[in-house]
Amino acid sequence: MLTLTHFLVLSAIIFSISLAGVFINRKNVIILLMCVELMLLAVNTNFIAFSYFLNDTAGQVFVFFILTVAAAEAAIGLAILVVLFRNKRTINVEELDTLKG
Amino acid sequence: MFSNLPLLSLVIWTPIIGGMLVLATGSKNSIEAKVLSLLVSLVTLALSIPLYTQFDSSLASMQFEELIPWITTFHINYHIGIDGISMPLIVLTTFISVIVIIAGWEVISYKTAQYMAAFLILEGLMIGTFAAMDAMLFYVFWEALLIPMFVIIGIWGGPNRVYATIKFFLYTFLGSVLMLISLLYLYMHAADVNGVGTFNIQDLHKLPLALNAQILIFLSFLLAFAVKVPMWPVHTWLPDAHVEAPTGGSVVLAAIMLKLGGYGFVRFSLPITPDASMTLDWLVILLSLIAIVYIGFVALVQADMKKLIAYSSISHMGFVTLGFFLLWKITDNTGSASGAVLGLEGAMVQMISHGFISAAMFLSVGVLYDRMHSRMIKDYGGVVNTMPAFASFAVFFAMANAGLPGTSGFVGEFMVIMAAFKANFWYAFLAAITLILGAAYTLWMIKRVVFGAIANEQVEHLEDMSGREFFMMLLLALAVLAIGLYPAPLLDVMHATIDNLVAHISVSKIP
Amino acid sequence: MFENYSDSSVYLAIVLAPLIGSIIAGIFNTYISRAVAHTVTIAGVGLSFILAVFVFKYFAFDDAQVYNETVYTWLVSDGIRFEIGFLVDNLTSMMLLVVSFVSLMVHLYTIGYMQEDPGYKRFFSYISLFTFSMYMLVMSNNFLQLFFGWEAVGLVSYLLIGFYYQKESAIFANMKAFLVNRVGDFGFILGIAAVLMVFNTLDYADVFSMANSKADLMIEIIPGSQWSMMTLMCILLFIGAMGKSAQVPLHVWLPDSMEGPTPISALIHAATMVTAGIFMVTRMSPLFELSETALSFIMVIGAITALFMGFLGVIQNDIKRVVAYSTLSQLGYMTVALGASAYSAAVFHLMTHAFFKALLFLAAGSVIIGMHHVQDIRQMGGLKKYMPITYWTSLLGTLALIGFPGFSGFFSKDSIIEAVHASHLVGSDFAYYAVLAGVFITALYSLRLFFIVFHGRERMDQHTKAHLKESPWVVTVPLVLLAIPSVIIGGMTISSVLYGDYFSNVVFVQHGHDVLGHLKEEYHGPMAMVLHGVTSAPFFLMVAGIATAWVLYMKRPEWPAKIKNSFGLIYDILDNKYGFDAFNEKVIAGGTRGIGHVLSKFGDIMIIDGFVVNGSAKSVAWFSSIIRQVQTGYLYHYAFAMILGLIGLLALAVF
Amino acid sequence: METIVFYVFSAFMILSALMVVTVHNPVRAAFFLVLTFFSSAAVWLLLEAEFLAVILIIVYVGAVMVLFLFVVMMLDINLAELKKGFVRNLPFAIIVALAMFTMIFMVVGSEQFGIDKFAIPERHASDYSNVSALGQVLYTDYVYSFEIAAVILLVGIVAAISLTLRRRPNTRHQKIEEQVALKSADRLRVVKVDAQARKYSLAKKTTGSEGEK
Repeated sequence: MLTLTHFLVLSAIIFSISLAGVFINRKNVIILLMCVELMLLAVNTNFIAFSYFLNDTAGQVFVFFILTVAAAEAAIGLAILVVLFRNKRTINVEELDTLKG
Repeated sequence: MFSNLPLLSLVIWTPIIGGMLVLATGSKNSIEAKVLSLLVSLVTLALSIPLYTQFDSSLASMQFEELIPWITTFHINYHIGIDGISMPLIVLTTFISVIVIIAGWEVISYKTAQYMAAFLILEGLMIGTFAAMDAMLFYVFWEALLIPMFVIIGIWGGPNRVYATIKFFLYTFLGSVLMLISLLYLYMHAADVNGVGTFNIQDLHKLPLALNAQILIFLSFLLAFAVKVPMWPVHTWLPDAHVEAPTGGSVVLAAIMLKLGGYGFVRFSLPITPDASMTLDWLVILLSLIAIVYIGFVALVQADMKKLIAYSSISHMGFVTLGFFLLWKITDNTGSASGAVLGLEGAMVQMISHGFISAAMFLSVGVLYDRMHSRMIKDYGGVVNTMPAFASFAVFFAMANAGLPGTSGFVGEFMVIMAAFKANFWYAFLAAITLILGAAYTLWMIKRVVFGAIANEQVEHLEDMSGREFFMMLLLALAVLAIGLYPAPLLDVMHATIDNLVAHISVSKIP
Repeated sequence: MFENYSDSSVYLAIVLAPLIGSIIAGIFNTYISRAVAHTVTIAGVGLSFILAVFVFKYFAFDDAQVYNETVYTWLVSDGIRFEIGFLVDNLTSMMLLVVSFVSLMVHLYTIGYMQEDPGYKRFFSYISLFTFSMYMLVMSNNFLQLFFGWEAVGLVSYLLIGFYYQKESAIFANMKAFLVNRVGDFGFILGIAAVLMVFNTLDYADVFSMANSKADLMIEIIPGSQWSMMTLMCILLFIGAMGKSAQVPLHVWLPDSMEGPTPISALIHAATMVTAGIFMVTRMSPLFELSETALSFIMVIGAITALFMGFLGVIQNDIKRVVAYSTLSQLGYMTVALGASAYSAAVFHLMTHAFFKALLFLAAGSVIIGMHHVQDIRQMGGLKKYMPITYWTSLLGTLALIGFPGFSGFFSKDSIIEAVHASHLVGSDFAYYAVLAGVFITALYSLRLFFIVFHGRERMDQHTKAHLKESPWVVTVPLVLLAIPSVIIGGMTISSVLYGDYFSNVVFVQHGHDVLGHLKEEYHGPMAMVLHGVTSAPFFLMVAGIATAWVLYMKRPEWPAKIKNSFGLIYDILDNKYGFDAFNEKVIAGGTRGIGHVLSKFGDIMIIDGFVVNGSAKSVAWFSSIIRQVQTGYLYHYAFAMILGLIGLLALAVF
Repeated sequence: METIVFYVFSAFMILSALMVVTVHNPVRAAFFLVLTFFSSAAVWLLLEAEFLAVILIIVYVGAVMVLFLFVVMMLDINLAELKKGFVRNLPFAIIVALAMFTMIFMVVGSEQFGIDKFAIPERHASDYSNVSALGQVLYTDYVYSFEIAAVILLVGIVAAISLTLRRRPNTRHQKIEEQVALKSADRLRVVKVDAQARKYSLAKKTTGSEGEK
């Protein structure tokens, strides 16, 4: 029988994988953005699981809003990436340390 | 005829307003500025004379009292008054200010108006501090007088003045911040003890306090006043400030501003926290003895004349703090409190006399500095050959600094040593060492600077003191001799107040 | 017109006359001529001398009652009255006479001696200021004024020693003199503080009256050991006397004070100032009698000074230094007498010594004038025929000094030796032998000086020999005037002063110590004493001293050189004055400067300024530089920081 | 039956997520991400969130992944450079992942969210439509947040465009704002011309012939 824990475990796995992803390729910004998308996906799965088990659509509404925010964020992230690339000719995070204190 | 006039306020505010006027004259016609400022200082001196003549030395309470509500929400009011302790100091301030104005006459050419104005305002603020009977008013004056001094050292000082003046300002300011906290605590404590909070110093004297509260308050006062006196560990700002200050600045700094610390002890630390003073008097005595002996040695090896005199004034002020805190040690040692009043009055006289002597010493260095623009002892030698009149004054004031009987330097030290002997043989032993050390470093400086063959051709071309300088030196010499030969009138003023103080502090205040 | 001695105008006049003279000569010296300066000062001192004579006559012969009034109240504090007042009794009147007479002689002498000196007026103002301070010291009726006079005398000697302020050695000597005196005053002021603590007043009369009642008071200075208060007080007061009367450890300043002009050596360092210490101890006799340890301490110090300073006198080559060391030795004698509680003997010797020592100094001065300021005796010799008056007067002085029977020195010194012999305090036998040996040494060095300077080969160069002539009358008259009392004063006054009741109301001697009382039984007048003296040990020692001096410096002038290099080591020790000066320079002066350097370099600059003040500023800068590293600029570092933070918080929440 | 479906799809989902993270080529990573989205949509369907599953596919896969690929293609990223350092911090990443997972698992473990706490609700009726349920809630309780979401998207669009828009200086292009701001007076000028009879007579006709040629 499918219990709530199954789903929560599933989203936990996805979340940890994306976290590992962030740690692994610290240099490729695109992969980082993807990992962020994955994290959001994991969170959405949680929401939906709860909304299903609690029989309350509020969870789904929230997922709806998360989607919008995720989309906007992805768009802006890529826009920044493009501008960054245009000015610095590289998106390799290793060289970009102008933020150094 | 002065009875109706608010005399004390006049004495405080005339120099301040006068200073503003002098500022108004602008820096172009310096003659007008100087004449006006001299006029203002003379008027203030004239106003302060009746403070002495009409002072009734039989009663210990406040005289010439004035009270105007100021910040009513916190019960802070413009409450001023003088008694046996503050009156001599105020007269000393007005007297020294006239001398300082004369001292800066030809020497200061850069922005004379602002220079003179700074001194007048400083004088007013100092008199305010001595006269303030309200703790918050006292604190306001206490912090305000730092500003003119900061300006004086900062603008007209020597090459390294910025470091010195910032150090001076921060040091004193750090010290007095803690004092503010304890004043506030006292206000709160007064509020919940007898219903309404108060800053009136008299009420704070009578306010019962638990011992550990007293100890904390005493320590905060100790830090605030130790920096000002200055006592041993926190004294390093003084030599720097003196070396960099202009002649007038270091005269005022040495003659009056050091006395604020001593005055603070007598007005705040002793009466408000007598039990804490009793438990911690060994600390203050230890620090003052260190100041006397340790600083004596340090003064011996200074190469800069002003630094040497600065260190010597720290050593003399060590006597003041020693004299204040002998009461309990004397009662332990001899069973009776007789001798404590001797110590306290000795300390007071030492403050007044040190005011004259250090002012004169700094003026003499100033006279040399104006001619040769060097404060280093090695640049001088055989000054007596070209400046005999100056040399005789220098030797006289050196003797006074070494505490020769017949000069005021001796009176204070003599009384404190007598009282110290009653407290403990070794206190007197260490204190008396100043006789040797004081004579050693002063005379060694005199030997290298004044006596001997003419050292270099600059000394050759030195011309003797001008009429103005001679007049200043004469004024101070007469003051030193007067107190040295006949100190009775100065002390009669203090008897009532000091006896009242001793009676008050020998009673415990723990509820 | 001076018959009513009760009012204070007489004593005020004595004191103020020299002061006024000094002020006029000093302050207005640019406006007045030389003649005015010296007439004013001599008038002042002369007036005080005449009054002193009257006062002496009034007290010595009409035995008036003691005068003890206060002039004005200096200060009242805490129930203690500090006053300025006069106490005049036999002791004071005698001292006044001695001081004023010697000072007058010196004033006259200076006219001749200081003619060509530019600081002429300044010198006169100083010596009359000195006379004023000496009067204040002698006539004071309380410890405070005594201390005032004490320090004022120290100040004037500082000014006078450093009179030739161009000379580096002079200004070093005067600072040294003042500082050593200050060391003595350090002890003295602690003594006064002790008096105030015990008696709660500084007035002699009250202190002496209460003295016996406080005899057994104890004080605990070093925790655990109880000291008798009286011993502590007396030793502290005696330290003051040691500083002023140049006893052994604090004697170093006297030989160097010869840097000053000769008249002041006569006035200050022979007759008056140095005797202040002896006068003070005599005045405090009621206190000193109460502690035997203090008395034996005084005796031992006096004996050491008498003997060892005499040794130094033998090897000196500067005429004034020889006389200076003889003063030191004679002061040792007086201190020994004090130690043996023979106070009147000490004061008697003080008086006689003042006359013949001033004479010897002034004679040395006239020799120096004659030799155009050459002070080295090795360049002198055979001055007998050139300066007859100086020769004869200095002969009389030397005979008085060595205690030739009949001369004043004999009476005072022999009575001291007898007194020490009779005393049985701890250390009195050591003192007796030291004092005896001292007689031989005194005879040796004074005769050595006399033979080398006045007899023997003329060793000075042609130029000085051509100009060699007797000093002007202004110099020789004081010599003669001083020679007379040096000879006769001893005989005349011994019976009244020493064994009479001259000092009865001044000096209080406890029965156990009354040494002079024993001597009184065998004393039957001065002539009997002379006859007895001739047969006693000191006489033979003196003759032996004369003989050795005669042999060494007249018959065999080459022997001293041989003795010198055979006893090389002893000579070196003597030469650098037992290492006192070296010790003082290196250890004390150098040590204090060293401590000063250490304290100022490490204490102030390094620790307080370095760490605390600037240190706190620097530490803020250092701390912020660390924090800066955290901002690496790499994106992923920030990401890691966020994630690690998240995990941390989560762990916190879960566990 | 459902469990089997669940396990299959979750396995797909986990594997593809792993591949997204580990693969070097961003394009291949993007495709794996698409696969993850599809499998997660399937899982969501299990949870009866059909509308959201569909939205997920449309929004994410349709828009976001396309965007990613578009960007990846446009920027010529030198892959060699990005591969370095992969192995070096792998262990560290694994530790972090495991730490995170264990902690969440501890929290989310069966005792809190097990079967006893959350019973499985019975299936919706067949005529239940997830979309209408969502609609009711969306436009009644959450209308403000809905509006805000719209605004967020608008901001996202404007920001993205303004960031990346580059206009070459010398090209001529319409300035819409100027065009809109025009007023008639700038373009149209009314000139007052007084009426005149045209002097046209036949007489001139003969001379005008040359004119007609």
